[in-house]
Amino acid sequence: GEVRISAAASLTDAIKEVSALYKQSHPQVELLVNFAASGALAKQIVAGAPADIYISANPKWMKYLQEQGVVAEETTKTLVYNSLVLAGSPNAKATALKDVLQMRSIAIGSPKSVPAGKYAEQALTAANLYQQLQQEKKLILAKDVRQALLYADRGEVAGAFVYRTDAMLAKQAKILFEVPQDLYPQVTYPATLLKGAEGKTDVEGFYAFLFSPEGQQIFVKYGFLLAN
Amino acid sequence: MLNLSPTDVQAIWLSAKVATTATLITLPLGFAIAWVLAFSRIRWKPLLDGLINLPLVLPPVVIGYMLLLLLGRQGPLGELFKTLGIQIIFTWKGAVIACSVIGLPLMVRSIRLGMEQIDLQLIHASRTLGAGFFDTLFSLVLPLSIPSLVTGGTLCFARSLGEFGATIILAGNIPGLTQTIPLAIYDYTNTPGGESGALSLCLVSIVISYLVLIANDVIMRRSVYGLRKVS
Amino acid sequence: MLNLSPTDVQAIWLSAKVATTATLITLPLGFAIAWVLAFSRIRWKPLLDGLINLPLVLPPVVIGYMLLLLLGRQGPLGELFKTLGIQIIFTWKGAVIACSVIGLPLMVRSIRLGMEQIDLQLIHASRTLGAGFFDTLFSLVLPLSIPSLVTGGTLCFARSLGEFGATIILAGNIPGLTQTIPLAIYDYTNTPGGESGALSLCLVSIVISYLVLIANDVIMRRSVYGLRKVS
Amino acid sequence: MKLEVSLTKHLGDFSFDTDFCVDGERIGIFGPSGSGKSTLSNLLTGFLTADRGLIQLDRRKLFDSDAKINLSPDHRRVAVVFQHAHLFPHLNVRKNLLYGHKRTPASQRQLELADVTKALNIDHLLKRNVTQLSGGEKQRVALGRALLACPDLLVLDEPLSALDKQLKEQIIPFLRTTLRHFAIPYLYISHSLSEMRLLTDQVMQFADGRLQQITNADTLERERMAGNRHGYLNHLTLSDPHEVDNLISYRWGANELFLTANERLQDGLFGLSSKDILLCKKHPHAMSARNLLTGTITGIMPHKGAVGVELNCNGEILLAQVVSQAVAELELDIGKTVYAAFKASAFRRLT
Amino acid sequence: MKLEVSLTKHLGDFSFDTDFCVDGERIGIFGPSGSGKSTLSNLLTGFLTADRGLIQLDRRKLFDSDAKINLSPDHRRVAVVFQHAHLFPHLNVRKNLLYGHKRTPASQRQLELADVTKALNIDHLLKRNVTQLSGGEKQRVALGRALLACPDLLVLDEPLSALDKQLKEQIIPFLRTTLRHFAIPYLYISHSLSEMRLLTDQVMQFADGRLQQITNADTLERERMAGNRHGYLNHLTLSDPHEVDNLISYRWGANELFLTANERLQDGLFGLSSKDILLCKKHPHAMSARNLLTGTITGIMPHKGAVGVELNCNGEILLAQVVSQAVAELELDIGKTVYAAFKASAFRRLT
Ligand SMILES: Nc1ncnc2c1ncn2[C@@H]1O[C@H](COP(=O)(O)OP(=O)(O)OP(=O)(O)O)[C@@H](O)[C@H]1O
Ligand SMILES: Nc1ncnc2c1ncn2[C@@H]1O[C@H](COP(=O)(O)OP(=O)(O)OP(=O)(O)O)[C@@H](O)[C@H]1O
Ligand code: MOO
Ligand SMILES: [Mg+2]
Ligand SMILES: [Mg+2]
Repeated sequence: GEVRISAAASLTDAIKEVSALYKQSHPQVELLVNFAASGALAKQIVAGAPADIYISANPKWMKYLQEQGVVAEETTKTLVYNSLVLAGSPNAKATALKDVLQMRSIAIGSPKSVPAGKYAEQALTAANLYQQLQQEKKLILAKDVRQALLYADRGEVAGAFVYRTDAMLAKQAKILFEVPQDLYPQVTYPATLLKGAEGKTDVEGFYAFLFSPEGQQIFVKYGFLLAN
Repeated sequence: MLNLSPTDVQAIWLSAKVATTATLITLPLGFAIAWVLAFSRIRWKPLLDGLINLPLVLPPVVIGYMLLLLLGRQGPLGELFKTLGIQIIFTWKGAVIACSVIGLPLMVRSIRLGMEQIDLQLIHASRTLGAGFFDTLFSLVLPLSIPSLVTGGTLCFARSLGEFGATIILAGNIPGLTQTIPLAIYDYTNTPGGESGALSLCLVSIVISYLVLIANDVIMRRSVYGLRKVS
Repeated sequence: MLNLSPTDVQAIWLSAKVATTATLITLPLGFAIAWVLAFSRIRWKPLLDGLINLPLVLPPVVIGYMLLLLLGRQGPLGELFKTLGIQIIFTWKGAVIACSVIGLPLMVRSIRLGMEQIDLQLIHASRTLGAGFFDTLFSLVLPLSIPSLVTGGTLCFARSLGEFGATIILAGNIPGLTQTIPLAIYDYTNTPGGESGALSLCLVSIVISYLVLIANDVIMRRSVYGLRKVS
Repeated sequence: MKLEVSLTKHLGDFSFDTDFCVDGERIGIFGPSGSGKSTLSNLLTGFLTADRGLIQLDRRKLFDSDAKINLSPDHRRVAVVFQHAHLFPHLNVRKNLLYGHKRTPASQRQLELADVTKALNIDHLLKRNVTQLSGGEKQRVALGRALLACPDLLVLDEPLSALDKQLKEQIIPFLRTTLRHFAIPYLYISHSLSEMRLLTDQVMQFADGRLQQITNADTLERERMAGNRHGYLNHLTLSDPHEVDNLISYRWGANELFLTANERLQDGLFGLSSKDILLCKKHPHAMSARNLLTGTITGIMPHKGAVGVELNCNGEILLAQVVSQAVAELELDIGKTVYAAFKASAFRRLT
Repeated sequence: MKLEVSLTKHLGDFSFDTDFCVDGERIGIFGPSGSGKSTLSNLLTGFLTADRGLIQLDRRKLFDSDAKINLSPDHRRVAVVFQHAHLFPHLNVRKNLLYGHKRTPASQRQLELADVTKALNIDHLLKRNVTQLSGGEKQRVALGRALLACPDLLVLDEPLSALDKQLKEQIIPFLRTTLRHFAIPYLYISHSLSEMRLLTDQVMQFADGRLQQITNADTLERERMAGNRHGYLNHLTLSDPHEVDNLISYRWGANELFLTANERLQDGLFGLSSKDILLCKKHPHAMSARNLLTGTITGIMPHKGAVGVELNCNGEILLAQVVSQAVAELELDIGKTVYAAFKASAFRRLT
């Protein structure tokens, strides 16, 4: 039968590969994957868009769906983790968080709407750097992580706070350093079955495969961290 | 040079289908609305005019959300469609609706610009010859509006080919099912080394729209009834 | 009912400024291009026509990306501007450029539709009276094109108010600096519970565009030179 | 046809306020520019709605503000031919002609396409695009289009005023015979008295939105004789043509007249200007004028500088026009006999 | 003005191939529809570019395919007045008039606005919107606009053909005097011989894109005398008017003529149709015709059914027209004396 997955856009490649792998062993299952921003996916689901599995890039939208009562809560669990890094030109000398003060400009996701931006804001605030960066007008806000990365990759900014998984996609930019995990909440990707999907064998089969070692390995390949 | 995966090819067909359907839907609708705006004397004309323009003024994503609310499970139209057994969200029909709504203001404004140049005496003549209101509309105003319908159709088709924001919300981004060219391009830009795929799809878009432009010019040349007589 | 934060107010002013500037830039540009497409006999006309239509056909994000490649630090035009000391990316000028490029095809097509109805004999008359090429363009073709310039301007302004995809890439989304209404709305919609802020900004957009529509109608009525004489 | 109109309409500064009842098939509306002729036409067809009043055509009420009756233009069965033909540019001639016809219930269709195209001599144009027609052809097609809708009333609003003189002269006889032939009652709006004389029996004279008088075109033209460059145009119905040498001989009542031979051999109505008639007191013997009639003076009518002399020539009436000195010099007086001379080339065929 | 043209131009099926050199200020272009008159006009103004050839206006080369000279329309100093006025709809009358004037170097401005508006009698229209003008007013403004550009050559491409007869007759004298007055050389394109006779000295006759002959309008009209409904129009220059009773007496060379009094007391050119002249063998005594001249026959010219009789009346030439029977009956022959009678009302003022 059909399995409908709504997944955050940052999982595009990993999920595509997992699906392809799963299809080899389960050719009768049709996997329909819908990639968009986590918030857009959540609103679609609330509006009645057909979906069996929802994977969000942050817990905020998962919580929203739970409040709306469309989630089979007992199936909700963390699929993978991610971490925040600073990506920039390979020649840049930045090795620690405080070095950003020396950089020309820094791109982050808009903290209001982009989770990665929010985490970056939290980390920089914790390190007492955020205010200064803002005063010096060095922060460039992007609509999503990919855009922040694009700026760093094209050299429009000296560095961008992005997820590790995104940074691995860059052509020119390299990961300069990882942001210490104690400065910001862990980046989690919660997954869940939606109400009405429980009990469908094909859905549960694929959901389980996501958490299987074979599945998890693919996520690792794309830079995600495992929920040990 | 073209580097198209099977889902890309599906996206191309889907985009062509969606843009064509959206154009075919908005043509009669745009014609009717333009007619009201150009000729009728109803009082709430400015209101209608403003309403039609909304999808142009608001960001496409917002239009997408509005449509989602309207057509969703709890939306007034959503319930209607559900009782009819029609599924809109996450189907290509959703993409058609999104593109139609976004393309409508362009359609209406073009048709209206043309319609406002039709000689009122021709309409008078038609009425005195026994043609009723709707009869005149279809047998006279419609054929004389062909040049502006073509312009409107071209604009709407082209805009539909490029529409992203409203489509992704209403139809979703499901490869092979609702993924149109712009959504596929979006996916490529989220993939390492996706540039060549994105570029190929852009080229296909350009070629399709170019064909439409040529058709536009051909129809245009045939249907401007002696408006421009070269000395 | 309106629920506007200080950055929202800044976004509103910025949007108005960007849309106005973009319209003022595309008016002469669109006029010139429409003129070439309507009257000249250059060979690469279809090519130009296709090129102008690109921003309509391709997803705005792609256009934004292309503009970034062109105007960015490493882009050919970017370097030029840098030597001139002009910063485009991440400033409101970037938003203006994005909106201008996106609005241009709408502008050109409207103006052209109007221009193609100008009687060639009028142009002949003007030339024989000693008016040169450009003189005729400005003293005759321009004033006779006013209705279509107004239509084109309205479309371009409205589209600029709603433009999101290209603007956000070229100008960034910096509150108080480059955040236009659509970008502010985007921020709101990506926050659970941001609906009321988004709604307020939508309403403001609608009001602004409505004022422009009314201005459109007023100018229109004054400048259709006896084309429609009511019996 | 009986048409009863009693209407008030304000248009900006202009006020139209008229009350009449006419009974006839060929009615003229005459008046200066801006006198409200087209306003009347628009009120009749329904493109203007009067402020107050009534329009009744035979037994049908088209408009009645008291009874809140206001038929829409397509239900009035009043067709119009405008100054400019206003043909539908997207249809060919044939389709233009049939536009109204197709929309007329079969029971009311009194004419068929072939009748009309034959009468209007537009058979050969049927497949043409309307942009390829000359002005006169266009106007003929517009007339045919209106006729084929078989209206109860046809309004002709200066249908010829955009045509040049030559075309007008070609088309008027045409109009006259076709309109007669098809027996559709009409209102003919025009500035031109000569058109009126050929095409109408009664004339309503308008000025400033008000009806001045109901009269006929002949009377109006006599009154204007002196001012008219061509004088008063006698209308002569001539018959039994046959060639005599290079000329054509026609019967005019009991008289024989000679016309130059660049004429069809056909009965018809001919014009002879009062200014082209020379009066002689005595028989003038050898003279180049081919026509010499003896007439008894039945009327002497001074009009400004000129004097109209009405003659009875063997029972037919002829109006000649001379300068006032000539009246004295020729001792013209009622009851006297004079010789009226006019050239074979002085005639103009009107139909 | 000397105009040398030698051009070849292919337009679809039509080929224009002409070679001429004319010297004069008032030149007519005459020919049937489709003969290439407007094509010539467009080649002269520069809206069509010839395939090959040369245009030389006085000492300026406007076009020379060999020397690769092709002046743009705004540098040719050739202005046009079209059939439809083509006034600029967004400008008022005054601004329309000044459009070309403003663009003419001060050194070449031979006329000022006031001269032209006075001559064309459009002073009172200056502030009008052009949509508020009548057809004749429009055409006068178009003419004024072209004159004020002070061109080296003015091309009038059927400037009157869209006007009705009455307006034409009003405007032609106007055109004649203004064009004379301003001394701007012109090419007058028309189908109408009577316009040609009044407005041109030489006429180039075109057919099928080729020049047939260079002649003059008078000769052409004589040739067409019989076919023309009004016959041949004698042009009489009359002077020294004074009132006599109700008539006006004019001098025509050594003769005195009487005209009806609805005329201005002013010298001018008058038309008298050959058909309005009656010839009598003997003196006809009391007769209503006010003019009776004695003439010697100097020519007898048969044209189809009619015969032209040229008379010398005290040194002035008059062409009468009679039917062929009359020639025999009146025994007309060269050298004989006859009486020519015509009415005081037979005259038409041309200027
Ligand atoms: N919509 C209008 N608003 C104001 N005045 C109007 C309107 N329509 C017509 N008029 C005026 O009404 C008067 C009568 O116009 P109408 O067209 O009936 O005249 P007409 O007799 O047909 O003249 P013509 O012979 O020139 O066609 C004119 O003075 C005109 O200016
Ligand atoms: N662009 C063109 N392509 C092909 N044929 C053309 C073109 N322009 C004109 N012609 C043809 O050239 C011929 C001459 O046209 P032109 O306008 O010079 O005639 P004209 O003498 O001015 O006639 P009229 O008296 O009707 O104005 C016509 O047969 C016309 O159809
Ligand atoms: O402006 Mo959009 O939301 O990228 O179609
Ligand atoms: Mg009228
Ligand atoms: Mg011509």
